[in-house]
Amino acid sequence: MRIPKSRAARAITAAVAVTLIATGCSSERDSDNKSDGEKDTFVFAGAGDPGSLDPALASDGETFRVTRQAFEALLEHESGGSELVGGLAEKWSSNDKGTVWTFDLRKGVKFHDGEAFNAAAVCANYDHWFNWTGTYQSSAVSYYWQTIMGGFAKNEDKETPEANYKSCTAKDENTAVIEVKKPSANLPGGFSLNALAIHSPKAIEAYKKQDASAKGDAITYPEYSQKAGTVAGTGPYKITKWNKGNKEVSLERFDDYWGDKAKVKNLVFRTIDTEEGRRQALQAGDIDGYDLVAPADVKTLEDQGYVVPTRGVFNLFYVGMSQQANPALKKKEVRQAIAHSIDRENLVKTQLPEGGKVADQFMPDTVEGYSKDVKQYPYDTAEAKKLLKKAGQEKLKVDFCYPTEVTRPYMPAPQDLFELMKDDLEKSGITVTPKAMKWAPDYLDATESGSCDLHMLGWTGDFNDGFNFIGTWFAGYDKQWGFKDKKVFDAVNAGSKLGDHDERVAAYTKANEVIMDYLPGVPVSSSPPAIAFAKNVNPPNVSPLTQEVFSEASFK
Amino acid sequence: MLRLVVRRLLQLIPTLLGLSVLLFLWLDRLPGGPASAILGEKATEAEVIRINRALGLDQPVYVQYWRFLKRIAELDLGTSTQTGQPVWDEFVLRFPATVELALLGILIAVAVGIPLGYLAARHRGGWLDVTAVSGSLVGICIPVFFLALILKQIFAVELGIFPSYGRQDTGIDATSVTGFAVLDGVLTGEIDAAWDALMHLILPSVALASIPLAVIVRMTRASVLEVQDEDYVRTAEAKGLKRSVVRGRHVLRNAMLPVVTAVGLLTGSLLSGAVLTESVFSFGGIGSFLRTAIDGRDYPVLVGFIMFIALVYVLINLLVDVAYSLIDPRVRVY
Amino acid sequence: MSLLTVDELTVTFGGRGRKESRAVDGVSFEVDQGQVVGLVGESGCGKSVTSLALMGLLPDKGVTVGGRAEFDGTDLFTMNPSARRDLRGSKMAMIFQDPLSSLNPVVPIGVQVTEILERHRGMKGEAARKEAAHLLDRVGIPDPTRRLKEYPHQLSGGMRQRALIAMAVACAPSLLIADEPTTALDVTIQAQILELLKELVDQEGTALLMITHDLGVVAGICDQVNVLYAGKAVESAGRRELFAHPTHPYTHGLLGSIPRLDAPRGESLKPIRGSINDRVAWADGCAFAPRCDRYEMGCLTGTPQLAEPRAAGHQVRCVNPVLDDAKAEEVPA
Amino acid sequence: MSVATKSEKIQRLAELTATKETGTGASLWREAFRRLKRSKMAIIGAIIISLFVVLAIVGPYIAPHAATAQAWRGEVFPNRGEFVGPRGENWFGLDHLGRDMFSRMLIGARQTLLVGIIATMIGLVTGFLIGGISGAAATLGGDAGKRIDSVIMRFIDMLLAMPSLLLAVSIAAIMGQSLTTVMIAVGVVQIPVFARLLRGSMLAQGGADYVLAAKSLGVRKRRIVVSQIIPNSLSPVIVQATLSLATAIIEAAALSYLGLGNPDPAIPEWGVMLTQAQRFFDNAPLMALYPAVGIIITALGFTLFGEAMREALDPKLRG
Repeated sequence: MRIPKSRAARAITAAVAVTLIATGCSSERDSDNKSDGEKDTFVFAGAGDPGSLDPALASDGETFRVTRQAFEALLEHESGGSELVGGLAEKWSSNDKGTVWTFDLRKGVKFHDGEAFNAAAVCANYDHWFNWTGTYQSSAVSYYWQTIMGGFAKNEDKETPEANYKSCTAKDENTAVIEVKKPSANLPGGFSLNALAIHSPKAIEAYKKQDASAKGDAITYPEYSQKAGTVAGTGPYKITKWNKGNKEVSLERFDDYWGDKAKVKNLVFRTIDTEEGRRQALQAGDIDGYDLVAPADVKTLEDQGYVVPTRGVFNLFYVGMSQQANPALKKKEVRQAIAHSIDRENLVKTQLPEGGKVADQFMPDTVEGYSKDVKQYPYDTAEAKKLLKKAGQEKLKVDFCYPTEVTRPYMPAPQDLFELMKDDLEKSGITVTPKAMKWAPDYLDATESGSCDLHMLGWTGDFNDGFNFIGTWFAGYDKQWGFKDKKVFDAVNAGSKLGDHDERVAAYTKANEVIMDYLPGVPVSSSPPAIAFAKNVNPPNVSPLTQEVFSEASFK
Repeated sequence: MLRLVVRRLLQLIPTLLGLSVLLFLWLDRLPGGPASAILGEKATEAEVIRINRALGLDQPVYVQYWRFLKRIAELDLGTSTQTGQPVWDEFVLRFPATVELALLGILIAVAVGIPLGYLAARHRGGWLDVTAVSGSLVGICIPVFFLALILKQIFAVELGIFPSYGRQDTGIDATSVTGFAVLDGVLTGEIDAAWDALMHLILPSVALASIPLAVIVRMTRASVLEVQDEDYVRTAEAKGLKRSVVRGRHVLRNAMLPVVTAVGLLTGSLLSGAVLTESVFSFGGIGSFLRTAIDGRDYPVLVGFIMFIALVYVLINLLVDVAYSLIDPRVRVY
Repeated sequence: MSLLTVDELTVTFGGRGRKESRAVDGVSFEVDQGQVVGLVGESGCGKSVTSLALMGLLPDKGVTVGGRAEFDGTDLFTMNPSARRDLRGSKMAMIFQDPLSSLNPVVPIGVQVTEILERHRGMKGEAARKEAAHLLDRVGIPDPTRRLKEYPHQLSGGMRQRALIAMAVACAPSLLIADEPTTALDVTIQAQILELLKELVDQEGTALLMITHDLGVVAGICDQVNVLYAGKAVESAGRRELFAHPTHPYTHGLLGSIPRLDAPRGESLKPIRGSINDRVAWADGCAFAPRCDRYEMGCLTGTPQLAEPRAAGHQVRCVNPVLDDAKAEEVPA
Repeated sequence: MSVATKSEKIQRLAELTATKETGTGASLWREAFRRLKRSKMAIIGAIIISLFVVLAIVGPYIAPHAATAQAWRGEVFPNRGEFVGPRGENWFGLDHLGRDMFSRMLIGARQTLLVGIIATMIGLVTGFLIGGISGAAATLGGDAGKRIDSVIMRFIDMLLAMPSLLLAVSIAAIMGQSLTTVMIAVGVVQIPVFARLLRGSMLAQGGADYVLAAKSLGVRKRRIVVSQIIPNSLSPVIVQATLSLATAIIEAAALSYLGLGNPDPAIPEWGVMLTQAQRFFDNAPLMALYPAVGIIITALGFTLFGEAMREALDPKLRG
């Protein structure tokens, strides 16, 4: 029973004219689905609608949050961690070069539609993706396939990357072998992506009948990805309904799940686009949990008795510099001065959610390849001034771009972070011109094309491989940074071609040291996006990769 | 009457065509494209180019417009770049939500505003008048989003009387017939669903109603004050008619004329308000969807939705004109 | 016994911080059954306010009505409001100046006529409609059944006034107050309307209180005439007496302002100087003094009282009345 | 009968008539001003407006601290929900970045007023031109003029059909974020309002007797429009301009809420402050209330004055 309600209802009876309706409703709502005891629906709020029920067509966290509950990949991350563990494959191995991957599949796994899981099913999926044509080849649709496996059997656009995928063979009922042409840092991590989760072969056949595109100049998602019913995976929940008008996806416990069955029968994901909206919904008792908690609310919610577990960190927030936009930044001293100017400690202490850390390289310390010996640039305004003077840039002027109306997992309140950094930079005598932009497309376009002197961005890792971080930025010339430095590029690429895990990690560690010596930008922090649950919830293990499995959640 | 309607409907065609040209010219001015909105910070330049090409956005604007006209001729509004779904489907999905919201908002504004304005005028200078007038002045001056936020904090979070967001509770398994949640509940006999949907509507529509309510109160008041002094009201009094007849037939009916026109014009501002309230209450209507469409450069949605809004706006005002001519014989067109 | 006795009627506007102004300042007159009494004066003299006060149509707030008005044996001003409402439209009715604005533009004529029948004569539906058509017919509106469905803007000016008259006489009132009923009409129509009124009064024995600024109207219809100036009666007499011997300089002036065909050529009109705004407060003297040719110092020593300097029943409020009959008017037939 | 001289008589009359009102020829505006002075609404409105204007002028000079000075940075922990409320040193407390709220409110007054005034000016001037052309064409341009008028009005109708806030959002999308953008976006939204108002008013005046008289006397059309019709059509436009100041301030706040506000922290504008502060509403409600109340009261001031002016100028509403 939620006490404030009835008390409030009584209190208001005297005053407000709407009470007649109001009290009637409040009692009804209380008795409805919120009474404890046999609470069998868990409602979790995200910040945006999912785009598709087929994770293979998605590239965003809101979609994966939903599909992850219903689909499983060959590999998974350990619950609450970033270590790779077996998923639908119990064991996996590769040849020395890292081009032939063998998976020993889990036995007795059933798809939601009753089909049996086996090696043929795995290959049906991989071949289906590889043979995509038409609109499916657009990177807006098949982003992750292209990132991990390159292009398709027949590329229709010359800009599409060359295929790295070679074949998938069902060696026997429970052994699948996937071959790629060249070793890649994205493997085996890529096998864990939900975008490459395994669907029922029957569903795959149904998918094939639907074209993604109806007309020539539009990307239309196929119907099966927009309506529950066709998609079928192996996860602990099956998707039963997507009510778009009400912004909710409903899932139901899959009773034939091979592992630990879901503890709560129904799972519902809803969309509440604002931070305050999600917080208020939790406080009003309308939802049982939500993601992307504003840092300011964490302590408050904790104090009010809500469950606010802290995630591990797996992202990186940085201040990027474009040497093309502002040639003054070509001088190392200037870049160093900027690094010394920013009081990163303060940002972490006052703005970022609990569990945040100051970053000293372009990789969080949870990723293999993190180096303990990188050059440090502590907050030191005097040093910054000195460096600027040395570079002859005492009157440095920079444009500093920042996005508005957006919260990213690594960057909860961009404008606040910006204003603090602006103040810091100005203390060192740097003149900062603020350039606020809408996140998409303005800001992303601007940072992408390197037209901001300084900007702030970040990255959330997809899996635990250093190249997924540093390779994203420093594997070659990128307009965002606008520099060419062979030493940096070589160091970063050194690891990616190595098949051996340990050698690769060593190469990444070295690369981090090279990068931080060159200092293309300032890594600022790694901080976990906060997640909150109602008071009566035993939350699932929270994951640094934000890959929570809600079958672990239950009510107290 | 019929001729008026037909003529006005015919006028719609050039208006909509003109609007679509304006829209295309405007969209052409918008910087960036949908690609980076789709891909986020993971986009690379090559991918952006590929997506723009796939969407035909590399073509000059007149080519795009020509394609648009051809599509329209086939009654195809295109596909949203945000959701990958046909614009028409998106519209059908979201339009009812906004209509419900706006209708209830206007209903509240009218149902409260007209009696309040009338009473204020009757008791001019009394406490009710002073309260109503000052209340309506303040009502206009509170930013809608702030009012919505405060309402939500008090009635949803602190008191828990109303739900804090969305259109329906998760526990409600409502059947969708028309897309209008309240109406659906009534149609299918799922009264609890209808009730639940209504509860979800109340806070956002109250917030939305604030400005129209204030306008209607003041307008009714001024209008009643004016009509009260009209000669024909004196005539009615001289006839010794019952007070209720004098007030109803002779005062209110005439006083309603300007109010009816105002209600028509208010629909435009209602949609603006809907952008804000829908966003505060995560209410899946066209207002908030359009806003994200602007941010995401979802050209087909922008063109399609705005044309529909214009259409609805014109139709509502036509309806108002018809209603007006029904109340006021002097403007009747025969 | 007279039907209506008005005794020292005063109407004061204002109060509550605003400057008070007295629109009617002690007016007394009587109307007998079947008699036609005129209240004459320029606009602003208080004649319309008098009629509204009698009907009880002055606003509730900001107006004080004093004195007594006895209608058919009951005091109008102490009556309870609902009884007075019953009286209005049935026993006493009123016709207004501007027929267009006095009719509700958005209600069909028929409804505006039937509503009074429903209210006072308990008629309903078809019967009421029939009676309404009959009434319209009686006031000379052709094709009455069609007119019932029409709206005021579809009727001509004269027709509208006829409709208003139809409403006023619907319940055969014993007193009809007509406030400038012809002012807004064309001259030809004016005569028709006057004729109609006269006819109704003659046939039904209804008393008529005719409020007008037009002495021509008075001459044509009234038995008894009261001339008002700045809220007070300045002269009161029978029609013949008044036109034969206008004694108050104001009445004299009014008559002198009317162009006459039989006046010698070259003789100019003698308009009254100034306007009703140029006045002295009655308490200080004669309000008309600033505009008066016969103004004397004596005019400014307190309120002049009504007297009968010429004939019994011919009351005049003047210190220096016109007593020579040099300019006596011919009595209209 | 007294034997007084003529001059005595006149003297006495003059004394007695002197007390009553004279001068019926007061102009509409003088008359309106007289009524304004009597209106409580107008007085309250005027007081609020003048206080606000004074604040806007002197605010930045008397503010104890700079708008951007994060002087108490270490004392505020937004990530822990720890804020600093009003205290001796900081009358209104600190904001989420350790800046003095009182100073920011003072400095923000000017920005808020500027946004309101400039936005309204943009709407007024443009709307005035469009409405003026349309009205002039319709009243005096004959058939061709009527056609021009109807084309312009269709265009205005289209603008009106588009929800104003979305129009503003899209303008902001085209122009990028800046204070100028906010002003233009809010101003553009007002254009159709002013255009329609002036046109309507001009049409009403166009049929007036004095215009017919001027026409029949052969006065040149341009002269009639400029020296007769427009001056006589102004009063509703001026009233609307006052009311629009309020709307502009509120709309600017709404734009901020949608993330399109002025981006420069050195220019604290109340709408932006409100938007930023409402994130912390649960922890530090005062932070949001100051700018919110500021906006509401200011808007109220303009609305009260505008409404009072409307009443004073409109003989029908008088009383």
